[in-house]
Amino acid sequence: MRLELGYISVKDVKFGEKTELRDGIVYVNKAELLETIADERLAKLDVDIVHPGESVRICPVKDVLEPRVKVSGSGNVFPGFFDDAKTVGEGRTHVLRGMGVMTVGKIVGFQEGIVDMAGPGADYTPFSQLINLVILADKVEGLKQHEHEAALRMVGLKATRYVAEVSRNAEPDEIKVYETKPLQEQLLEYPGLPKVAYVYALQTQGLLHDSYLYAVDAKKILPTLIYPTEVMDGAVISGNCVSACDKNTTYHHLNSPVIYDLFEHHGKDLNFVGVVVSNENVTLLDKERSSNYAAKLIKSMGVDGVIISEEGFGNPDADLMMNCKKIEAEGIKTVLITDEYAGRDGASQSLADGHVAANAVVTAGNANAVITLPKLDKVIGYVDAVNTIAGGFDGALAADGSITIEIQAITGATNELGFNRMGGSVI
Amino acid sequence: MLTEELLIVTNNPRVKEMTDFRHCWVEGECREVIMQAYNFVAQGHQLISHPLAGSIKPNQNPYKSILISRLSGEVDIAALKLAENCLRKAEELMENKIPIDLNVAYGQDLQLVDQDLLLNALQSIQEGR
Amino acid sequence: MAGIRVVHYINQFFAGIGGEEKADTKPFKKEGVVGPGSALQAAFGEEMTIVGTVICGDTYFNENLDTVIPEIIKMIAGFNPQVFIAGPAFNAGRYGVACGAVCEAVARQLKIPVITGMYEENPGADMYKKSAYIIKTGNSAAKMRQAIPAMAKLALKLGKSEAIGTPEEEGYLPKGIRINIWYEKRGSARAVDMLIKKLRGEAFQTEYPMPVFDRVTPRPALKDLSKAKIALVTSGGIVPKGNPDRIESSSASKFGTYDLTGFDDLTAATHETAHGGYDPVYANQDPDRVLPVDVMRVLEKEGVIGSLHNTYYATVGNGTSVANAKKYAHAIGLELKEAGVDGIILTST
Amino acid sequence: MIKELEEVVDVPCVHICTVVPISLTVGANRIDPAVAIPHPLGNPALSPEDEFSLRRKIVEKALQALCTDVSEQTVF
Repeated sequence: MRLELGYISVKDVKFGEKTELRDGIVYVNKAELLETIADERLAKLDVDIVHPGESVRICPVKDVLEPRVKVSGSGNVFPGFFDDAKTVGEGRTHVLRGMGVMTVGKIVGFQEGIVDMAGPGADYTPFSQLINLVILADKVEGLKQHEHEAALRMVGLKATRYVAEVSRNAEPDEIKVYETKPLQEQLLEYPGLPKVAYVYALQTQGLLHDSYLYAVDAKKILPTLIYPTEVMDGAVISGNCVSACDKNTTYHHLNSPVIYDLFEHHGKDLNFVGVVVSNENVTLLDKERSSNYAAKLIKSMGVDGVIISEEGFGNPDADLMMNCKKIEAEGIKTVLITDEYAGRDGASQSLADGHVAANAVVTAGNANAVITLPKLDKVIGYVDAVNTIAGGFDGALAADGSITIEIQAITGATNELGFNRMGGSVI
Repeated sequence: MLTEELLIVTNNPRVKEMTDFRHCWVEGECREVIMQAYNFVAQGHQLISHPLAGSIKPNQNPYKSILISRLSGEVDIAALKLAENCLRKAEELMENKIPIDLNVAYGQDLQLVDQDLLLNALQSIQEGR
Repeated sequence: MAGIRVVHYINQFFAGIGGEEKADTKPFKKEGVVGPGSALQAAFGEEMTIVGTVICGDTYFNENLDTVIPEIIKMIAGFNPQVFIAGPAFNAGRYGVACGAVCEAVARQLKIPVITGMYEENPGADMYKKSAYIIKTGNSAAKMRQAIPAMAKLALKLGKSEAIGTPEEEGYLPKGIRINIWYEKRGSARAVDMLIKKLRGEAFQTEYPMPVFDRVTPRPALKDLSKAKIALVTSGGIVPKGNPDRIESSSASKFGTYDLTGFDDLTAATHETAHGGYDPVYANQDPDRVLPVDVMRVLEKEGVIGSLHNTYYATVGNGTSVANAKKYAHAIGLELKEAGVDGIILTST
Repeated sequence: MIKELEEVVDVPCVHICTVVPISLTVGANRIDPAVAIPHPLGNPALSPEDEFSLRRKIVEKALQALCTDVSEQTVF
C-alpha cells in the first residue's frame, strides 16, 4: 500500500460565513457545523476556537482528532463509521496540520482530561500546540452513559470529517509518501536489514475504555495484521475516556508516532513490514489468548524485532508483559513503551507487572508526578470537575484559582505510544 | 464457563443486584476486594478477571468487582503473583486517596463503570463456554 | 546572620559528650556549630550558616522513636532552617538510622531539603535513601575529611535550589526514585533507536529496569545448629494474654516485641491470639500450636539448638498491607541482627 | 516478611506455613509446610503427647531446612 499524505499547514482557524480554506486559514461556518453534528441525544452543542498561548483551560477533554480527508484511493477517513468499511491506506490523504478538533463534555461524573493552552500545564500536552476547534456537548436528560459516549464520539468524527473537507482541493505544503508492500514482497525488499513490526495494543474493556478498528469494537478482535498506512487514514479510533494522560486519542492514532518513526528508519537501518493491532481485555483468558495470537502472528511474519506499545493503567501492564515474554520466547527482540505510576514521590514500583524478558523499556514518565497549574483567564468545560478528576487532591482548586494535580489528569501527558519527549528516569 | 461456576468478589451495590450470580460481598474499599480475591486465589480458586481491570485507579474508584471461579483446585502461582502485584499497586495508590462524595450521582457513575467492566468479562467468558 | 540557615544533627559521640556510656543522652539543642559542624561551616563560607545544632544519644533515640522525633523536630523548627544536615554517620548503625529518621521527618514536616552522609552498608542507608540525599562516605570517622566537602557542596546546591545532578555526579547514594525528565527525542523515536541497537547486539540502556520481584538470595545454611541462636517470629498473632499492645485482628498497624524469659510452654493462661482471620479457638487453647515455644525449649535443653532467642515478635498477617508487612519485618530484622541471631523461624497460619 | 527478614538479618530463615503457594509468592527460600490454618503446628484431634511429637517433627524439619543450603525456593 502506498499512501501520500499531503500536509496543509493551518495558519489559523476562524469562524466565517462559508466553511472553506483560504490563504492557509480554515474558516468554519458555525451554524452549518452545528447542524452537521446535531444529534438528538445531545442538548447544548457549542463550538469555540482556541489558540496556542491563549490563557484557556479546557476540561474534561474527551477526544482530540485531526482533520484528514481521502482525496484519492478507496474508502474514507474513519472507515466503517460513514461507509461500508472499504479498506483505506492507499492513494492520497490531505491533512490539516496544526489543527485539532476537540470534544469536551462530562460523560460520567469523574471524567478528567485537562488541556491548558498556556502556562506550565501546556508543556505536558501536545494539544496546547494546536489551534483547536472545541466542541462542547451536554447530553439530553436521562441519556445513558453508553449512549452519551457513542454520541460524543460520533460528534467528534462528524465535525472532523466536515472540517477536513475544506482541504480536499488544496495544494499541500508538503507531501510525504509512505509505502508498505504486501508482506511477502516487503520481507524481501531490504535483504540486509532487520525486519521489524509493531504490536499496537489498544485499551478495550468496556464503557469509557474502548477502541475501534474499522468501527469494530476492538475487544472482539483477535490480533490482526494491518498496513501502517491504514492507521494514517483513521482505521483506529478512540472511544477511551479515562486515564487522560495515557489514553490514546484519535489524534494520537492518526499520528501514531511509532509508525512514523519506524518509517523514518525504513530502508535505512530496518525494514518495517507491518502492524499487528492487539487489544487489552478484562479477563486473563482474553489476555493470554490475544498475546498468544499476537506472538504467533509476529512469528509467522518472520520478523527480527518488534516494538510493543501499551494503553492505560494497571491491567495493560499484564498484556505488555505477556506480549513481551511470548515474543521474546520466539527469539524475536522486543522494545516496550509504557508509562509509570510510581507514586507522587516516585518511590513506589512503577508497574503492576513485570518480567525479566522486558529488558528494553522506554517510559513516558511518572503519571503520579504533581504539578500546580495557575489560574487561566478562561475555562471551557467544567473546571469544577478538577476537584474530582483523576489525580486531583482534596481542595485541588485553590482560592487563587490554581489547581494542584497529578499529571495523569492532563490529556496525553504520558502517552504510551511515545508521542512526547518527556520520560521517566531514576536518581 | 457456566454462571454457577463463577463467583463475583465485589463491594459494588449495583453488582450485588445481579441475582443470577453468586457473590462474595466485601465490606470495604477497592483494596479490600483485591485482598479478598487474592485470598481466594491463594486457596486455589481461578482468577478470571484482572484485579486492576479498567484504567480508573484504585484511589479514584472505591468500587471493585473481580471474577473468580467458585470451585478451587490447584493454586495458580502466576495468578497469585499477579494478584499480589495488583494488591501492592492498589495499596501504594491508596496512600493518596482522592476524596469522593459518593452520595451524588457520581457514585452511581463509578458503580456503573465497574459493573460494565465486569459485564464485558462475563460476556467474554460466556461466549467462550 | 547572613546566608542560608542550616540546622545540623549529630549524636553524643560527635558532640564530644562520650561514647556508648553516654548513648542515653536526651536530645538538646545548641546555638551555632558543634563538633563536625565547624568543618561544614568552613566549607560553606559565607553562603550558608549553621544556626543551630541538635544533639541526641543514639540509644535514647532508637529506644524512644515515637517521642524523640517530634521533640527533635520541634527543636529544629525553632531555628527556622532552610536546609537540614545530619551526620555524617559513617558505618555507625544506630546513628545512621537516627540521621535517616530525622531527615525523613524534617523533609516531611518542615518541607526543607535534607542531607546526610553514610557508608553504603550502614543499615540507615537502605532505609532512608529514598527520603534524603545520603552522601556516600567511608566506613569510619577517619574519612571525615572526604565526607565534608561533598556534603557541603550538595547542601549549598539544595539551599540555593540549584539543579541536582545524578548520584554519580554529586556523590549521593542512588535513591531509586523515579523522576520525569525531558529527553532529546520523543518516546517512539527512543524506542526505535533502542530496538536497532538491540537488534545489532549493541549496548543499550533501558529506561526502566525491571524490579526483581519477590526474590532474595538464599542465605547459606547454618554450620552448627547446636551452637545456633534461633529466633521465633510469627504473623499468627500470638501475644501475651490481654494483648497488651492491642495488635489489631486484621490490617495490623504494628508488631509486638515480647519476652520469652522463663516461658517453657505457652498456655491459655499466659498467651492468646490476636488474629482475626481464622478460628482462634485452637490457638487460644494452646498458643504453641502457632508459636512452638514448648518444642524449642526442649530442643534447647537437649542441645539440639544452641539457644532460643529470648525475644519473639508477633504481628497479624491477615489483611496487613504488603508495605506494612515489609516495614515491620525490616524493623524486626534490625533488632534481630543486633541480637546476633543465627537463624529465624517464621510461623504463619 | 520472610524475604525482608532474610535480607536484613542476613541469616537463613525458614517459613512454617499452611498455604505453601503464598509462601512461594512472598519469596520464602526455605518452606516447611504446616498442618492447618487454625493450628499450623498442632492438631487438636491428637492426644497431647502425640500433638507435641507432631509439633516437634515440624520444628525439626524447619531446623533441618536452616541447616541445608538451597539455591532456589525449596519446600521441605
